[in-house]
Amino acid sequence: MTTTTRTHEKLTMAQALNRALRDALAEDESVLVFGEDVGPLGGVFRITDGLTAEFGEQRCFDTPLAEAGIVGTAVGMAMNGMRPVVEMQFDAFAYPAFEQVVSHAAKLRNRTRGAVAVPMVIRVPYAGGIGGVEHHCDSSESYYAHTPGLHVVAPANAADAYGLLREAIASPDPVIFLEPKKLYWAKEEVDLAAPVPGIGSAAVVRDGTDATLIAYGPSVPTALEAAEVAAQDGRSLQVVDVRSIVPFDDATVCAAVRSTGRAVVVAEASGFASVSSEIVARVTERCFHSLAAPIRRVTGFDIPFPPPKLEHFHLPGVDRILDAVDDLQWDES
Amino acid sequence: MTTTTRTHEKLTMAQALNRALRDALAEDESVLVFGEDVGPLGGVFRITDGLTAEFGEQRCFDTPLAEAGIVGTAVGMAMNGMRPVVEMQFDAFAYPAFEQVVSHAAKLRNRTRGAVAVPMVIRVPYAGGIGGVEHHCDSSESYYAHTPGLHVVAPANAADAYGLLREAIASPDPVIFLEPKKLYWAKEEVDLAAPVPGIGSAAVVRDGTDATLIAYGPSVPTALEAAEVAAQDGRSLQVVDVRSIVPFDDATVCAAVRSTGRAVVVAEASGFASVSSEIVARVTERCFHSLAAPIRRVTGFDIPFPPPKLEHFHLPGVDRILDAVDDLQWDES
Amino acid sequence: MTRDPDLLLPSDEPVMLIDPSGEPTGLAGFDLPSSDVLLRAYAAMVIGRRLNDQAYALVRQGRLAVYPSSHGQEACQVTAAHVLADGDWMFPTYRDTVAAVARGVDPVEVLVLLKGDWHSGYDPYRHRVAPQATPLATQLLHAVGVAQAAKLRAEPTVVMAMCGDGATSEGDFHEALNFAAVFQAPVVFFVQNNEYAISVPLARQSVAPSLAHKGVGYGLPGERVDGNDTAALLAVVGGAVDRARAGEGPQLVEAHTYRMQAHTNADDATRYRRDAEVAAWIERDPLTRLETYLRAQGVLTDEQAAEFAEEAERVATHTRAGLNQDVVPNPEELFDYVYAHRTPQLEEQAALVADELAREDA
Amino acid sequence: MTRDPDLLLPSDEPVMLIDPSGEPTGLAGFDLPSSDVLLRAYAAMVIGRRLNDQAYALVRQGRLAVYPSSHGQEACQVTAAHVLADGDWMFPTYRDTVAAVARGVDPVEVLVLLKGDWHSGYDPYRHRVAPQATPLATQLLHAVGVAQAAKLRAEPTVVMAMCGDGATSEGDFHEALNFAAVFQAPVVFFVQNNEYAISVPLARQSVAPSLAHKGVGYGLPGERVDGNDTAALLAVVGGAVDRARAGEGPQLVEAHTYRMQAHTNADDATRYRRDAEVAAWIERDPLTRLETYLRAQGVLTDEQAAEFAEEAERVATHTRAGLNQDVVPNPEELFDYVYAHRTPQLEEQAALVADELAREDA
Ligand SMILES: Cc1ncc(C[n+]2csc(CCOP(=O)(O)OP(=O)(O)O)c2C)c(N)n1
Ligand SMILES: Cc1ncc(C[n+]2csc(CCOP(=O)(O)OP(=O)(O)O)c2C)c(N)n1
Ligand SMILES: [Mg+2]
Ligand SMILES: [Mg+2]
Repeated sequence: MTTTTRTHEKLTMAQALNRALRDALAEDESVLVFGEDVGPLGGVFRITDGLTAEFGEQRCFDTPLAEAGIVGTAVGMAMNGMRPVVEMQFDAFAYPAFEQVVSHAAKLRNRTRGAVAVPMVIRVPYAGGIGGVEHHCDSSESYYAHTPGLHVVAPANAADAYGLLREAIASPDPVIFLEPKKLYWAKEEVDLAAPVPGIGSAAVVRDGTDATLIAYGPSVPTALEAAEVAAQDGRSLQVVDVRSIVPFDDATVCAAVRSTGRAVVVAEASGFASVSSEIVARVTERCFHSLAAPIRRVTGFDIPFPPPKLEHFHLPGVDRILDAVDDLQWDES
Repeated sequence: MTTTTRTHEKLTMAQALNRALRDALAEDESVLVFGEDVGPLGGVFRITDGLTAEFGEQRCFDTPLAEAGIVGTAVGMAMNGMRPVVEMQFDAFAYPAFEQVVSHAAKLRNRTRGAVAVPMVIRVPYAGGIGGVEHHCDSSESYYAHTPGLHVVAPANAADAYGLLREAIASPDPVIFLEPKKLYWAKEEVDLAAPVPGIGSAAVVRDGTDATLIAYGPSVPTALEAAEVAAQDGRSLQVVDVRSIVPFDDATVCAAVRSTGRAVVVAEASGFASVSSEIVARVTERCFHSLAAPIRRVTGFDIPFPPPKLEHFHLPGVDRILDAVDDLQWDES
Repeated sequence: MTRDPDLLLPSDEPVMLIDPSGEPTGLAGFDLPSSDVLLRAYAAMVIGRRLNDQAYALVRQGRLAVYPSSHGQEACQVTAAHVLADGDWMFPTYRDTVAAVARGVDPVEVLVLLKGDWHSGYDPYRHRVAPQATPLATQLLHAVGVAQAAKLRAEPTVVMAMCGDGATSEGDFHEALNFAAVFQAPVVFFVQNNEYAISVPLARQSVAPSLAHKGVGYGLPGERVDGNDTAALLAVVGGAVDRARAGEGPQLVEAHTYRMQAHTNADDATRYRRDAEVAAWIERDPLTRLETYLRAQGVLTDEQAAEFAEEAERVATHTRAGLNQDVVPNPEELFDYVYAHRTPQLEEQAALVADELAREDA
Repeated sequence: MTRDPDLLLPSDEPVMLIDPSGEPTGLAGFDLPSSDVLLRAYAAMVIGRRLNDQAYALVRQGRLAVYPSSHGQEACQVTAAHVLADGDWMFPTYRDTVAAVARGVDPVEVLVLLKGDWHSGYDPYRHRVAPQATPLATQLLHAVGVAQAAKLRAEPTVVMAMCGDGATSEGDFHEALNFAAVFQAPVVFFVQNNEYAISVPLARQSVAPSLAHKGVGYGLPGERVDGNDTAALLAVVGGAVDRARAGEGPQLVEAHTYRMQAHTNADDATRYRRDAEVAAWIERDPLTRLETYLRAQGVLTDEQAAEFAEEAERVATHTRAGLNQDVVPNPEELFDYVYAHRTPQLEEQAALVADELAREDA
């Protein structure tokens, strides 16, 4: 992951997202930001900090407390020339809007044979690792990824956060934008003028030859850490950041897996019927004869997200990833 | 699939379901049936036909038109000693209740460290094949299967429909009960006194030696038909009816796949991040070295459910299944 | 905007300007619409009735899968369209075919949904008519969004957001009314209370004094009107549109009407209501009422009535012809509208279908 | 059950029986609760206030992750508990710690949620207190279900369903009130309107004359009450409970109160409201008001006041001690409550964790 050094700044992911919103609001009159507490407060994570002050109440505003209402009115606004960017306060609080997301945002273009586009972004502070109480740490990407008509992206660093959010806002289609909460405050060099990673493109973020770790969002730093530890043990792990869950970048991911012949998928969400299942299934279908061992998954368990004191048992960690790598039938190969 | 001949009757799946509700209402005072139009009308598919007349308005009744309301009050009733069995009129009309299903029905037991059980059944007329207009033919099993805390079952014949519904109503946990709409009217011998298939058990419904078709719900008859056609071409296909999606019967399914070394998963739902992805992933993980070829999927495409005149292009059919079987690298083995 | 509950509560009885026998009631506070306006509405109602009955017949003939008829609700249907200006929007439900047609959409295009060729058959931007909504009450939020977007751009658009009595029980109804009220969005929520939600009578849906009494809880005026009295509908719903356009915010209007036929042809209404109930409503038929009034006023002549009937026949013929046309569906299209551009995955899947078709042809 | 709107609409002003200076208002139509009842409430409020402040301090000390305080809302909190009988149920939110404690739940068990040991720390059946709800308004439907189940079995249970002003905007609020009204379920919907939903003031949440005006739209009585006047609360909310128990159906009560502190310790209220606004509400403190009245009546003596303070200190000490106890969490439990019995998949996953732990120990 190299960043060029032209217009670089040191930003947290939260700041990068704020910057993306600000730049989009400044460049395009039709962009609107709304949701619960996104106005004067700037959102509970401060991602919309200062936007009402800078762009006025017409462009960034609080709504009544109702998620279906937020998504549903955003759909209507998108039908009528706007580009709404809405915030769901935490993952699980997006569920009341599920019908609006799945049956309308995702399907209106198809329903109208292409006549009605629904360009909108639904931002979801996402996943765990912050010691949040119940409902504040769900990983909901699989619900959305399974729903045709939605794009689903999850940045893992500040630069991608900026680029992908700009791209999501510019997209003619609805985008579920998953923001890994635990990465909000990590500071990094960001080149705001760098070419934006296209929605639909994965990135090889660490080279390696023995096995491939496939991760996205909050699991990417964990995977990188695991690769670092493995390197010390003399095992060379490649890390792929999926970045765009839908559309999925088969080419990059499969090329990576073919190059090593072994893979582990890492994700926080419960594994059953999930994005991680899909990655295992589709990569296996495509790379079967290049695989020395079945692809392993290191995911959250098939349990409700645990209480704060127990979340570290649930979340994929370095040790569990390395155990899975050890399990990739090295003797037989 | 053999049925013993003791107390058998010829019933459609719709009648078998009606019988299961009636028997449960008669045997257990705490069983309640409610939802939209389930009272005097007997439901739009007549599954609750005659129940209000037989058991009174206190036991089977219409509610206001609000799905979150139906599921949410059912959760409360289950907390307070009842066993509600509610109907969502069509798959996509369950989405407004998503939050209540996912954050409450599924999680209350866990939330209360086991103190509060939520025994309830959510019946969902399910999937396509009936020429229904938009929103009437979704396959939503992946959303529920991905959600810890729910059992998810889908019968493929009248006998299992009766047995599984009785079992679901008796279950101490919430059960999503998926009723394949297109099979409602298929008549079959049913032995009402036969042992009930346990939730969690798959069934080998056709023996075969060359490859295994893994299906559930509406896709089981299609898989059986494909096996029949293949037999005429001299290829022997085994068919497994998954029946219980959660919990999943790894033992039966994996034993079947190991016995043939090849498999195709068949499901109507869009394939991406779905139950079919999970089946491919978990069976591959467990049976990798028994597999002569990667497991194939024949699923609905990653598109919104099509309009009636186009649904046959979308739904897994015999030809597409046989194409996938042909693709299982027979030459190399 | 007012918060005075007295100004937000509906009148004690539904507003009626012409009674079921065709006599003006002389109710104070409302002007009778002009003869021109009423005559134009009547003509559209004659077409609407014919279209309802034609569509119903087309189901029996297997040309439509199903038809939720608005027979008996034509006064509401036509009013919803006629009170709007060109730049306004309409958000109809599956039952509001006649309303969409009265707004200018070709009935053949409207019926594409129920014919099964596609989920919606018309371009929503052409007549500013959203696709007919199937999931209940969900479209009301879209209507609020469309209205608010227009308001933010200072456009004079008003949005007619339609739903049935049953749909008022959904959470989305609540959220839509509240968002509209807080935003002061130019929306008219027009509830056709036809006494039933499929089999469920209004008494099982709500025990409120009336559905119009829901308005005050959001700080928007609720009014109720005789839904079979075209004059009262035009006055009340038209008034609500005017107020919304003038920047006075959203309003809720409940029209008391009746679903004369079963929910759809697939439904068996004898399971839940008695013929006598239906018969009583025949007395209140909206077409008869308006016709009697217009004839008494000397506004409607036999010649005109014959012209209207002919025009209705033309529409019915056109509809029949359109629906008898068998469209050969193109499966490639399944992949074209999911996103603005096909994803690589959709390209693969489309190729699979193309390959299957090529082999079938070969 | 009545459908007369006049009987369903709230009074013009919130009911107040004792004014902010501690004087009885003499408002007709309501009896002042007895001195005993008021004194008991006062004692619980003193405990509640102490507990609120103790919990707040425990966040600073890192023993609690976060605490949504009901400082300033203690009159509402205590009333919600004191008007209930043993067999009744309470459905509190995350902010209603003091209400749950006033009903008898051990504060240490209540605070388990915010300590992070588990999602809920008490057995809901013991005191008939549902787990504190986090997703807004969702618990109101559960409350209706519990009430309706009791009603079907002819049990005399009444359910206290609690939520905030912000939560009234959610669709589930609407569906719960409507289901309750149509079922005539014995539920009291008790809305603590504390003027804010995190940063969003009531004016952005609703433009209705009052939240109590929502009742009429469901056919249930709405009433509003000064939420810092314990006497009025006991009279109005208690009256609603009595009517529900007598089979007269559900009711909505809006209590006007104020969130004296930030939403939680994690919140910065200076971003959206001014100190002057907060200061004005100090004048209306519910404890001061009741204390002044009780002292003026000669009901509360200095000795009693000292006793109450001591009891509050005991509760605070007990809470501190409980929260200072470090519970060693057992990861095996993660797999035990997902279902009545572990699935084979959960057995595998639990085994994986057990194996990891065994290796760590080794
Ligand atoms: C969310 C949702 N739930 C259920 C349905 C199934 N359904 C279709 S029409 C209908 C009744 C609607 O009644 P009402 O709102 O009064 O409209 P009407 O049909 O009388 O015009 C129902 C339950 C649906 N379309 N959407
Ligand atoms: C469905 C849902 N959406 C969003 C949230 C996040 N949230 C927690 S508290 C809160 C404000 C609630 O305000 P109100 O109902 O007035 O209660 P109060 O906190 O003032 O007691 C919000 C938005 C949530 N808990 N649930
Ligand atoms: Mg109706
Ligand atoms: Mg509040």
